[in-house]
Amino acid sequence: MSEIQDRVAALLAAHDPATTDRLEFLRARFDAGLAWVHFPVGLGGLAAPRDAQPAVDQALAAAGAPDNSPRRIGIGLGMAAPTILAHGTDEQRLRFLRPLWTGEEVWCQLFSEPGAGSDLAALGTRARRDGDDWVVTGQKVWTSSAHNARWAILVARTDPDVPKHAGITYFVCDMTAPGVDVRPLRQITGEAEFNEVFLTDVRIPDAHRVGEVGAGWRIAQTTLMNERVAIGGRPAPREGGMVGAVADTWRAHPERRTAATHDRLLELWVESEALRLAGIRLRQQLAAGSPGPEGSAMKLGFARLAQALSGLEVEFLAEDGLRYDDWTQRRPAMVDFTGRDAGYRYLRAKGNSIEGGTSEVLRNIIAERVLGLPAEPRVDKDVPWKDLPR
Amino acid sequence: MSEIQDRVAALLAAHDPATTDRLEFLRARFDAGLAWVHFPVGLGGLAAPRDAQPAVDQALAAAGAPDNSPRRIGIGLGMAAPTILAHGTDEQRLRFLRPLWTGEEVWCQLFSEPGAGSDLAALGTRARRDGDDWVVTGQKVWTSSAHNARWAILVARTDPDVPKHAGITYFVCDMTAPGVDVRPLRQITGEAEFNEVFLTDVRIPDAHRVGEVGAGWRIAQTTLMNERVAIGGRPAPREGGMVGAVADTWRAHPERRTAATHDRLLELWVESEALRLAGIRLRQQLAAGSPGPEGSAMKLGFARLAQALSGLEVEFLAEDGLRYDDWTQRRPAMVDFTGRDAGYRYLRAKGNSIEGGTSEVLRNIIAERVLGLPAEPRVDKDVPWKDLPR
Amino acid sequence: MNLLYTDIEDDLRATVADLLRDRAAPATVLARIESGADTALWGELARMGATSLHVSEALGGQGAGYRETAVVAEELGRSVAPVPFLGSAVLATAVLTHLADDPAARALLGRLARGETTAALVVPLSSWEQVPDGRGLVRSVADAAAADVLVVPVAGVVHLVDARDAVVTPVTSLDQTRPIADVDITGAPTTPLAGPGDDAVRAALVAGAGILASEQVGLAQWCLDTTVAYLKERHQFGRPVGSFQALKHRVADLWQSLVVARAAARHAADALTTGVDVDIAVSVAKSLCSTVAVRAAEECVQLHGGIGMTWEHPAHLYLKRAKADEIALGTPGRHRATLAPLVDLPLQSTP
Amino acid sequence: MNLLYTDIEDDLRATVADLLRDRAAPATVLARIESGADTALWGELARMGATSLHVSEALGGQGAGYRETAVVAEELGRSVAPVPFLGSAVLATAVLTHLADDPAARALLGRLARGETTAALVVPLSSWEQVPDGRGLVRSVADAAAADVLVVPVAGVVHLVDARDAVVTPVTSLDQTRPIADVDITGAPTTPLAGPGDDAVRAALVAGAGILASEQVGLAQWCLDTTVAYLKERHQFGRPVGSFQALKHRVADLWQSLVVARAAARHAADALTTGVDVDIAVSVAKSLCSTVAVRAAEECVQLHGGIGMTWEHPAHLYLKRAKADEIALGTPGRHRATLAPLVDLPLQSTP
Repeated sequence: MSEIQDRVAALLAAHDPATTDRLEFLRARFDAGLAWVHFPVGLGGLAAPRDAQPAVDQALAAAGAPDNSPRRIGIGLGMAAPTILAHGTDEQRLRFLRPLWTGEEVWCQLFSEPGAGSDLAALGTRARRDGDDWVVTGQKVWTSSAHNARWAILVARTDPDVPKHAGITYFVCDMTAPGVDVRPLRQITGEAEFNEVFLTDVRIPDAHRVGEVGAGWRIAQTTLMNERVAIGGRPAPREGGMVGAVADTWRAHPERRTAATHDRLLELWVESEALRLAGIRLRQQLAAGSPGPEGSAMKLGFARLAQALSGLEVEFLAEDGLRYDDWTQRRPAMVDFTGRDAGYRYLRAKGNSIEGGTSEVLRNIIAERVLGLPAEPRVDKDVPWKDLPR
Repeated sequence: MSEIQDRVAALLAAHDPATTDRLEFLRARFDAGLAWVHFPVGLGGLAAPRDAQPAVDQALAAAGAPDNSPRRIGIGLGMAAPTILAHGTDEQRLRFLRPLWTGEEVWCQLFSEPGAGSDLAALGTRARRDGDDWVVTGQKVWTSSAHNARWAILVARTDPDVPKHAGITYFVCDMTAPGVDVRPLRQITGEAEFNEVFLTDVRIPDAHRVGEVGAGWRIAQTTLMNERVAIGGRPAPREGGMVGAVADTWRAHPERRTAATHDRLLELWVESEALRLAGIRLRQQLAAGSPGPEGSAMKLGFARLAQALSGLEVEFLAEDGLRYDDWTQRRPAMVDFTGRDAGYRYLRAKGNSIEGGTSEVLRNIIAERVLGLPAEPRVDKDVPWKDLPR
Repeated sequence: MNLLYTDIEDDLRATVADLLRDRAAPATVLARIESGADTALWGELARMGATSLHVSEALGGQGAGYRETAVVAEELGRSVAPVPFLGSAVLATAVLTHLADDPAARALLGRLARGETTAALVVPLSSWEQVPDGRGLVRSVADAAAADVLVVPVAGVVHLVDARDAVVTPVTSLDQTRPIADVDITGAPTTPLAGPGDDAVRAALVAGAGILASEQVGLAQWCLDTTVAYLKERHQFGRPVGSFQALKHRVADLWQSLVVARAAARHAADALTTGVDVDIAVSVAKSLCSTVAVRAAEECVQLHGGIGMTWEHPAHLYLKRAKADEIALGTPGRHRATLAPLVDLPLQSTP
Repeated sequence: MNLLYTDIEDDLRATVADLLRDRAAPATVLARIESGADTALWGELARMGATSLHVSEALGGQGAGYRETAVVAEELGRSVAPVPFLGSAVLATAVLTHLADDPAARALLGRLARGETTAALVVPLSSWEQVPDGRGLVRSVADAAAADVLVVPVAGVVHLVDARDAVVTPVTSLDQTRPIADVDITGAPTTPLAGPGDDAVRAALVAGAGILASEQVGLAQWCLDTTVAYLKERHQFGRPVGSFQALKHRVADLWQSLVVARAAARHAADALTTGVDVDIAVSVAKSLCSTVAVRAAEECVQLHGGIGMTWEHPAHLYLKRAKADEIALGTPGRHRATLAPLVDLPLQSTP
């Protein structure tokens, strides 16, 4: 630990945050192994325990050092990086991880398709080998940051003649390549927070394949596992998030209060507080080295409460609940679930039980993997992908 | 219609209710075709429309005539009779229907088994042919009135080598025959409202087989369809049933009221009133000759509301809700879901979503038969019964 | 009490449904969503008499009743067509029929019935029980932007105001298919109507709440039908998703709720027609149907998965309408509070 | 704030669980259900120190804390063992520790810790916030029939009464594994304890409610575990019923609720131990865990199908305990009402 502290001190001594260019500082931090200390030496880390990171972050922040805007590059940090580390080649790691971490290169994720949502393994985007390249054609959807992204992690079907899980390969796709067409996807809130991405004969060099041909499904699990942890694991202060917004609305409108809405609000307040405690307990478990499956409980509860609370808020506001702030189609850089008015909160919360794994899929996962209940009869396991009904 | 009125008048003239023995009157009524006017002539009916019955019942009741205690013999009237009429032989109809209707002979139903509840077709009670008889061995459960019954409708497996729906035969079983052992089945209320029936080498003459060998499943559908209609179709006045009991408790205890329980009670009151209206609407549809599938909606709603209301009542009663009237094992002749205290109502209501088809099975039926959603993949359709996992 | 649809009502439904299928299919509604009320469609509805069903023939209407009005509302709920039916044909018209002894009211009823003009009742759409006063700014008024004549309660008297003389400011509505506006009649010339204004407005709120229940039933039915159709067609894991039992049970529960809600809505429409048991019937129906419609719309969005979250799928129009309807003319909680004394379930005992 | 179980707590749990598995398996509890408290088992719990964990060593107890008491309560909830833990080891003991300056209280605490005697707090089990007065008939007192000493609040002062001097009338309890009785101390000799009696009783009610939350978690966990096991083993339609998705989703939701409830219960136990955030933590936990436990027990009965409705299956013992626990020491609604001012969410604004 004291070696890490020494490295922090050395970094700060060599690059005074007050006078160093932001990007220069971030690159130096990466090169000092202080980006993500649990990563290998030479790839921004020191092969140290993961829990040594918070002290580094705090020390650097206290010294006025810039951070890498982690929310802006969440997909890169949370999904692309662990996958490339685990399954990429040395060349890929060296090429991609540094600008990913510094934020010089933004990443997005080309996984979901109109016909492959919960059943991602059914995806139909085709990649055909052509010399040293792959030629990719298909349609992806629900891609956030696609319009800002330099790179994408992509899964595509390389063999339609084998069962669906077996014929998928994992790639890194250059979002500036010819044939990549990003179109905003407007949501029920009016915003276009996500995109559709149309891929037409996009050439990807085989050097940008991650893992073996046909191993894409297993590799994608690394990505998705990290996504679910990221979504479920946020800590929050009491009344953080949706419950705080709704409680404030209650406090601001004594004239609208009724006994019935009072008890419903308190019920949801209690559940929100308990979910917050469950999040703290989950982090304590992780810190104690015994991670549990409770992350999926957090995500289920978060979605349900966000929807119930915002629904109550709109109803509570009555004549004000009939109004909306703005239907203009915008492309927000970052999404704040509670940042606009009650109507927006209500509509946006509907997505919480869909994005990052629907609540229905989560319940299946809990039932089978946590509780050990038997799987349903499967009709799609041993059938070549091309013969599946769709 | 006026022919029916004439018959009523003639019956009353020939058998003055004031001076005629009850049973004698009921037999005469049956013979006059006024038992169930939609039944055939000679079998207690006049082959008249079903909706001519209420006027007969009212006219006879107004004249002081006895009725046949329909609730006491509900299984006979509601299930055995329509099945025997539809599928029995002439001899069976003549032998069974008259004493069934007059109540001289009580009927029970030997359908469910410990291993065959929702999946009734999986039943394992075996019937083997032996000369002119069948020899039946097995265990039935959830049999009401078994201890009073003279006869039972019974489904048993006559061929274990064919798929489960195909190997079942339908019988009339003499409950006084050797090998029939009726044991009370105590419920969570303390009462023993139902029975277990153990059948050990019980001999049933082939003449008491209903329908063809192997046709039992189809015939049982007649029985069960009538059961579900019977359970779902009761009319009720406003605040009839559980909601009335709970509303009365509310009125009796002003000191226990809180704003939160108030709104919950009103919510359930509203739902109960609407369910009552749906029942009226269903009856109006039936009367108009366009029966719908809404009976299953009634049963689902009835169970849910009975449970929610009685649960609220126990909670509302607080220190009184901690008490129970009596755990003594009794065998009530008739069940009154709302007849005892709040604790009893709460516990007994738990059965409402199980008896007569679980709420889960009802939802499957609604989804597939009403909404036309596709069936789940079946693993038990084409497998011989003896090879099914259990 | 007749809770069925009569043959006449079935015919009326078919006629209206045909028109709406042609002119206000969800994709059509979605395409013109920023354009306010569909005045051409509104004119057609008026010409077929669908906007004056519960107005007596003597007053220029169809001489039918609220039962028939409710059937039209159901179909309008099913299509979320952007027409000022609630504001003009239900709320304003109900006030005017109550005050029909006044010649100005009678004249306006005739013009409304002939489709020559459109009116709006100037109260917040969320109003229930209390009659708001129309002086000063009145916020969140339904269908005001489409109205030629404003019907405004002021100090117990209903006044007519030419919309051109008032300040009508459209606001961004959560429910994009029933636009609201803020209205200020300060300084505008007004025509007071003789008769008990507050009673008329209260009766209109009751009628409106009862008719909204039928709109909610139609809306919920669309959501159920559309969801069921999608579940049959959408495949995941090599199966139609509608073969997954958890989803089946959810739509079965929704269907069950809708069976019950329909009975309540029919009862409210019947009670409004006969005048028997009106207050209880309306508050039962409005509180129940509000909840069922919101749940149906929410389930519709969820069970469509990602596509239900997109602007291009019409589900959101129904979600927004359902949520606004829940607030309109009394939230479920306010209707339950109304019921409490009517059904002898008070919170406090009266001494 | 530590929401995990410490190693010491895990060891304690294992010891108690072993004993209960041997001596209070559900079938055992069911078989002796009409016999009142299991005094032999109760004696063993006392001998292992499980009944005086939160009593300081100076007062003869184990010098642990409410966190450990909560772990025992969880295991007792999991077994619904009929022992007077709540009445004696939690409620009466909490009152006495509050008044431990009084020599009679101290002496009684020592006897309780050594398992020589059993006490009960004479308040209705449903009590919350208000301290009831013990004069006259006190109804629905938990564990009173098993008590040698009654702890009775009278006019702000806590009195000790020999149970043989009082009229203790067992009544038929909904929860058959925690018998209640009506108590009347009229005319009995009493020993008043020095110190703030009402404060002591109020603190005991808070501690009791917080500990009950852990009992409810243990109870709900048994219901979930038992249901999951049954769903794996029971076959219908040629499949384990646990492979049907609708049932899977229901137990998944139950598991989710239990994850959240456990965090709340642990927080309440931790807060009772540290004295920080006690009132909010306890009311959050008791209101949430009550609801989760009742739902778990109801789902357990339903998902067992017919067998869950039979006396011979133990599910009903859990249903009855869960329902009684929901009422005990404040219903969820009363705890929410307690929370409202504490978290600045009042119904009326204070001027």
